Amino acid sequence: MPEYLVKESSLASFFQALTQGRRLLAPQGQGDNCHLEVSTGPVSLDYANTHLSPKAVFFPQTEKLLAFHKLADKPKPHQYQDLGDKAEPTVIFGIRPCDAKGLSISNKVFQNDRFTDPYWKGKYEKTLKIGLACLSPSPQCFCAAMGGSPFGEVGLDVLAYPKDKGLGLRTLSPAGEELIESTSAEKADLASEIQDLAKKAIEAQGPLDAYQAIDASKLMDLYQAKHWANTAEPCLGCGVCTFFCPTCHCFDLQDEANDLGGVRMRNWDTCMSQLFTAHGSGHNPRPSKVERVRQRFMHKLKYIPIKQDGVRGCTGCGRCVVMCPANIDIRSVAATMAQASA
Amino acid sequence: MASKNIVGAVLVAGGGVAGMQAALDLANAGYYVYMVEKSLAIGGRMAQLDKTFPTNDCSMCIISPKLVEVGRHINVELLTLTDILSIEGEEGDFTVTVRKNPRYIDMSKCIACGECTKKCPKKLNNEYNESLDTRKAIYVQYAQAVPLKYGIDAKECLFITKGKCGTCKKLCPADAINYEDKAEEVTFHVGSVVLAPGFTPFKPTEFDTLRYTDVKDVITALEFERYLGATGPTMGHVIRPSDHKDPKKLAFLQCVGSREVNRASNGYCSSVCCMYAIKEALIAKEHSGGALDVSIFYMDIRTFGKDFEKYYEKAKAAGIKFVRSRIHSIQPESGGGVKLNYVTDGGASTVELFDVAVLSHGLVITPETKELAKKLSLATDCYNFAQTSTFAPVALSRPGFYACGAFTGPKDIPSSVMEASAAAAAATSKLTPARGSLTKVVKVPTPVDVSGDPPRVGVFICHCGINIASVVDVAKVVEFAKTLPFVEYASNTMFACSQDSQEKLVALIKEYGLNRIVVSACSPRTHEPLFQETLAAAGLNKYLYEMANIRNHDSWVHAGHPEEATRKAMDMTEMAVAKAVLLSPLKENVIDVDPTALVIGGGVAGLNAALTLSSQGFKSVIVEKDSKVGGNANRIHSTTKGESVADYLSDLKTKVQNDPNIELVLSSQVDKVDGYVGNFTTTLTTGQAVKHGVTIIATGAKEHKPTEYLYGENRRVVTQLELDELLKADDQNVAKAETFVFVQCVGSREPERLYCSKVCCAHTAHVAVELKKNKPQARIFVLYRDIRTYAQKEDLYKQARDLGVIFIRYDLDSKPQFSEDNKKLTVKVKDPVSGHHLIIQPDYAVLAAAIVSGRENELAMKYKVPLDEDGWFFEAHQKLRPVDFATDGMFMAGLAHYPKPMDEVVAQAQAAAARAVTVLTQPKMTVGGIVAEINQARCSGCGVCKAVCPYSAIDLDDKGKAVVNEAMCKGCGNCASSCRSDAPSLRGFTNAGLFAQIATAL
Amino acid sequence: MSEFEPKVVAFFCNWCTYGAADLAGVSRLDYPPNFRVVRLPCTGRLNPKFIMEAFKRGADGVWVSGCHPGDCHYIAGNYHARRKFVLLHSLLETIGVEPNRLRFSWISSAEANKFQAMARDVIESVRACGPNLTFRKANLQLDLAEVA
Amino acid sequence: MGNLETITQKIREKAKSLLESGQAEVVIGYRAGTIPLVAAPFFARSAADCDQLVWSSFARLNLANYLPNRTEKVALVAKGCDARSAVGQVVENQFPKENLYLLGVPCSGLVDPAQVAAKEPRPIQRATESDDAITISGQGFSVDIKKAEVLRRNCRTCAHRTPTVANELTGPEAPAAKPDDFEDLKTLLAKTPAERLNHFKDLIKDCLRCYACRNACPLCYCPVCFVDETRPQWLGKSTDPMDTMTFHLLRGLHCAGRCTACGACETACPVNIKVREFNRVLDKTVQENWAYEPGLAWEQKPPLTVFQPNDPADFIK
Repeated sequence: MPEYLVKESSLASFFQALTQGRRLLAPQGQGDNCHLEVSTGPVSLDYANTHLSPKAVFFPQTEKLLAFHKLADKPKPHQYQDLGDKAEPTVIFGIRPCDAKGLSISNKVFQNDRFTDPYWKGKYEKTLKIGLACLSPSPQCFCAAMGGSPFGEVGLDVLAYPKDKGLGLRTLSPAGEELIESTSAEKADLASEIQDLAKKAIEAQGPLDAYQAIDASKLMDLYQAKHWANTAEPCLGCGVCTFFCPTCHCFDLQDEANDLGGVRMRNWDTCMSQLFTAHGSGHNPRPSKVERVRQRFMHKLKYIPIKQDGVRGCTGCGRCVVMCPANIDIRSVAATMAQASA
Repeated sequence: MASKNIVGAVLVAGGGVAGMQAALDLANAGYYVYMVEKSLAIGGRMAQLDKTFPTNDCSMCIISPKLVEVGRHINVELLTLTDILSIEGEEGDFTVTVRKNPRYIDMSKCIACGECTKKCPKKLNNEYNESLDTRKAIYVQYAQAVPLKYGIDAKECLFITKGKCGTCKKLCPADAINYEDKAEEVTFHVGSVVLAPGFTPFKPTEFDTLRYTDVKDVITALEFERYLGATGPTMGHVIRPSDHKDPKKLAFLQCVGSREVNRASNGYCSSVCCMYAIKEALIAKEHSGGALDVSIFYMDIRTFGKDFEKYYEKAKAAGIKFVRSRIHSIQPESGGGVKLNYVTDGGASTVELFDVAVLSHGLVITPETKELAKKLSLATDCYNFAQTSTFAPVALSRPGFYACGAFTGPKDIPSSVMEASAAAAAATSKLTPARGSLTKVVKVPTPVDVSGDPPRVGVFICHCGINIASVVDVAKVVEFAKTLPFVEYASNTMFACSQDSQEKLVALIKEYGLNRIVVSACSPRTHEPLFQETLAAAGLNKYLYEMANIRNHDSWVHAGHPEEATRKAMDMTEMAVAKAVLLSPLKENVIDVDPTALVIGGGVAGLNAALTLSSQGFKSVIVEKDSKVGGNANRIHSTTKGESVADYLSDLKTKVQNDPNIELVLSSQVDKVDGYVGNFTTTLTTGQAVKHGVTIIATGAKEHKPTEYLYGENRRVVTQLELDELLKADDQNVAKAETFVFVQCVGSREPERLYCSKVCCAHTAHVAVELKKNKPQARIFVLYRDIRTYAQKEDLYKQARDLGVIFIRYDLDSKPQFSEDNKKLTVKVKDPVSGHHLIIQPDYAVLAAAIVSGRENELAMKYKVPLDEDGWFFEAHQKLRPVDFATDGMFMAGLAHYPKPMDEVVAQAQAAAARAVTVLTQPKMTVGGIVAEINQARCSGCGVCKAVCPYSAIDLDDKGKAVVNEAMCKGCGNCASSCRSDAPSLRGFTNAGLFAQIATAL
Repeated sequence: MSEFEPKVVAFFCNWCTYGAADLAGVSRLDYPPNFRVVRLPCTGRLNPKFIMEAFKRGADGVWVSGCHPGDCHYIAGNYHARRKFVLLHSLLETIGVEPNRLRFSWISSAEANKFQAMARDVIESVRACGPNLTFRKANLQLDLAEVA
Repeated sequence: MGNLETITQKIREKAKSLLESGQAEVVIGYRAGTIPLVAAPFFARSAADCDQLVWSSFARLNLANYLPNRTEKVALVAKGCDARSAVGQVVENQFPKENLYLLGVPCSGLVDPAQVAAKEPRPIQRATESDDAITISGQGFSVDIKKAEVLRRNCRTCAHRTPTVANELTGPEAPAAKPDDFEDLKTLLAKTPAERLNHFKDLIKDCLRCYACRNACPLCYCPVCFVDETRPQWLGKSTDPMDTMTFHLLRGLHCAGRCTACGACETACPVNIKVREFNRVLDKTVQENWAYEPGLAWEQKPPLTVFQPNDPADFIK
């Protein structure tokens, strides 16, 4: 796909063009306070990553699915109304490649040959995703080690990177191509620059061999390893890791009703909670945090790769590393797993 | 006896608090009770009180559960408006003839709606409010009366007297009025008789100098009590009667009609007036926001009971003035109020104006009671109080007759209640073979198991005649109820509580397979038990019932807003249905009761408790830490009535030793305690394990070792008990002694021991009298702070003074000074009358040393019962449960509870036994119902539930998780609301049920 | 009716305030019909979350009433309850729930007049607060028109 | 050697000797974090483990949180608030006193990363500390910040920095801070109810209902938290603001009279909510009404397990 250039002087018209017929979401704010928000114009490129991953755009923490009423005097009592598919055309600018990859992993959960989630699908397919490559990684970043790249292209329609106070762009899909063509961006040959920048950015991240070892290990060896009790010991079971993870996608269905009717909604759930697996009988197959912590790391590093042709469920965004109150660092855990199964 | 017929029933005459307690204890111990009450309703004087001292409990609040219990007890037959005509026969089988006077109301029909009274044209003095307001000729005695049935005052009713009017009959929606009602004579048999006729307040009409009859602003204390009462004539607002303005200054005049031989012939002290005056003063002051100026004019402040002295101090701290002066006369002031002349402590003559003078009138026996005593040939004293002995304080002179309450002397509520239980025990000591022979048992079918079935709710909306239906659109509520989830059946009914409605309810339950019942009618407080019985009769678990109070809480109070009232009735019904749907059948489990008592302490209290239990046929084990029984009584010479304690004690010991029902374990103490009511196992330090169903703590108290007045330094200084021991031993030095100084309150009523030891004044007066009698020339001085010879013991005080004993008052800040010079003891005390110092050189100085508790912390912890700050065991309720602990199956008697003279010790011991019998008499106990349970999966073992449980019903098990002992739980739900993770839930009031009610309320 | 009619949830203990309400009925003491009573054995049974639930469901006010301190049928239930109320009261007041929306009283079973006065006062002061729009859960927004 | 190193040294030595003597089977302390400004909980069971133990101004979690349900003999590296929480847990039967060794650390207050970030927004690659200051560095910068300027707010008003109950202290007592005067709450109370409600609604608007505050709290050891109740499930699970508010209010109530102001809740919050605002309202109430501070002695009775007949409650009519 071709590359384009947006000069500093045309940034405003570039973003203006993006908002034509759709809403633009872009990162606003700094540090911990950086969020995807509706935007109209030139956006700051000076951020490490958004506080929450962009999954919330497609999979909100609380999402109403359907409503019903129980008023006998209304026509068609007790019928329900689908509340899905209210998505509006959207373009997101500034998704980091790790998060874009995360979205593509979740996308395979919500849309596959067995099942399509209409709530996800509607939003996902009406959204164009413009990534922003990372020139200098943060201390918690390790996307390359997870098979990605600061210039990764998976899950994106367009990849952008800061260039001379303007933007360098590479379109990655026909929709992306069409979008960029509708802007003032000019075609340019940036392939080698992108290659150089990507190489530098990858080198800035420490190498981590543990993942290959995990890939190579047998599932049951990893599962039955002795270290899990120690690994889980500091865990508070809060589930912050899952809330911030760009690939965690578990949810809980809830009905809320009053005397007029009710709604069914889904809310983010977390495998770190004991309630997540509690059965109605009282039995819980993951009774303690040891099983739950194992589940999370095994899911990210073994189960998803098995299901998604070797693609790891962790994209190396590093949010859990920063957010975990007990500093349970997935990189250290991976090292322990690799060591234990070796 | 064996050959004779023994009747398993007892007559209780008088429906006041004492009579009620006696009736309940008797009925719960397996005897059928005929309760005869001459008025329309039970409740007696206590029902008239606003608050009770020293806790300021709301009197009605604490008495009304008792009223309801008596009213509903299957083995208490309530005979109201009834007079006793004759009692023939002897103990074991008396024939009682009574006259039931007409009520003119069919009690089975009256629903107490009050329609009749609204239009009754007669306005009459309302006796309940001491005639300060009016009632009608058809009336209830008071709003919470039991039985809650109207009655017609035949002397005043226009229809009955003149054949005119008849309005009430026209208005009564239940057709309950019967002008043709006639008196009838009824005869029945009982084994014994308990008399609890109570007292009447002294009417100060004959005291012309106090101007009660002609000056409006002179009122009696009971009148003042009614002014304070929320249900009183001014709804709790204190007024100056002459102009209904807020009074600013109030005077209480103590001892009106008490301690008064000149004008009233009432030489005794009425025992309660000091306390009720302080109470009324405090409450009135509180009502006024503290602005009210209150003075209490007194001779001696007699705050001798448990926590009374603290109450007195609290009153002083609150600014109530106490003036030691007996007011002779009251003068009215023009423009309202009164003028009092009095002499202060310093001797100055003073005039002071007050808005209201309250006469603290004494307690007297009514002429009717006097007549009854005469008719029954019962010995009475010169004040018409029934005569008893110290060692049999509730037995009257004629076998088979027992008494409790003010009949044997003026006394407060807890003493009356104690005596009531004691009388229940004494009155049945000879009836044991007939126990259970006449009592009825409710037989109900085994409930159908509906657990797991989908709810099928039946809803019944009551018209209550026109009481509900005239305001609420009942048909609309019924139609609405039919739309509610799980409602299978809904209908209206004219009177849900009527017999035919109840029968219909049973039929409908079966016909529609209903498994939850909702009745929208009146208050569950009065009617829930009735409907629950009906459910049980229909084979439904009685807890599958919920009530909506659409009468008291709706139609009666929103008469002007029928639409809103109907909406509210619908909401209330919906709330009840929502809760009912979530109700579960509650199991009541049966536990075995070990019919044995453990009595801890072998003093007079413990021995009496065990003997009383034995007379009732129950075994007990007495554990005594000493090597001999008798306790403090071993040291006492004679009682204030002059009876020899040594003789009594040796008789008592013999009885105990020969009693096959009593096992005595000496030189032993409690080591370890397990179990709960019905099933205790106590291991003694001897290693013996005792299985018992109840525990009576009678660990006594000790005489304080004085640390002042040269005690222990000079041999002439002895304590009261030491003097008794010398007297017992006929000590020659004492016999030779010429001069005695008695010092009262040694260690009592001091800041570190802020209570009165209760027995010392009377004992001192008694000993002084004895010494004087033996040696009239002896010089005896009693140095005192307030003389507290309460009740008839006042006679001893008078007798001592008549014999020349000199009483000199001292204050805490000018205590007598003791000095020693050449082995000569010198006592210096200031005479407050003359202001001079008196120097006495006594042969003996006798210190009335305080009675101090044993501070049985360990024992208390083992049985999980509380001690108060002075170390006395803390009863379940200071007024109404004076021998019970809050923890079931635990009782107390004697000095362990509080200092008291021997007659009260014996009474309390008998009372403890009576209370114990109510447990022991049931071979099995039913527990459960509305009690808490713990979901242990949710329990963290933090112990908050255990800490907040008022009944010690929660413990942590060996896994550290909470468990509820159903036998001890009373269903308050404190645990359920205190637990952070909702491990406990209160059956019948579950979170789910309450959340459902909240949701449907909105 | 155009005027705002407050909805108040009342929690009464069985032994005192529920009894006072009964007595108010017997005495025909009228008061506004705006509250609905949840009967509890004791104020000690009142879990603070019941009060939260009432507000959450849109109650304009909550009224809690039980026995006077010292009068508890269960010895100490209201003493323990009182401590919980102190906490809840201060918390809700501080976070901005109008003090008049959450009322507490001790009313003995004999105080029908106090009950009436309090009932009137509670309703009138909640009325003065206006509808509870801020301390409640938003309506479910069922889009009922769409459904129908 | 600075005070911090001395304490670290002392902790390591003591930890080793406790493990060796069998007085403790595990020493719960802190290790250096894998990212800057963090010290992580660490469980030392061998002498080698002990060398990883550190003391730092980043030790923000409350280690008493790890006591409940533990059957081993524990030596707990405890700053003032941790020690108080541990005492509270013993009082509440969550851990047997005989299994607990409190290795008390006189604490001089901990550093709040949010305040550091406010002073230095650039990505921080490394942080080191001396007794008084921290040094943070990143791409092309290195900055010293005085600790006193970036202490957590609860640390600034900590009256019990030195454990009041401990088997042993690692050093001399740390000077106590001036206790919380709740001035801000008093100011807040002067505002209208609507303003106050908005203030608190705004405070929690970002709440994700992740309950990290709860999970980091040593008081929150309930087997089932009220938010997870299902029979009935009365609290909605969505991000509805009132449900969220209810969570925070009840969490506050449940901690009332038990909270030692350790701040672990705020440390754990991933969206930087000052959740202690709710606790502080109740801290103030508890102190004013019942003059109670938790965790100062083994014999203390939490204020909701006891009462006084004359407890103040003027608002009850």
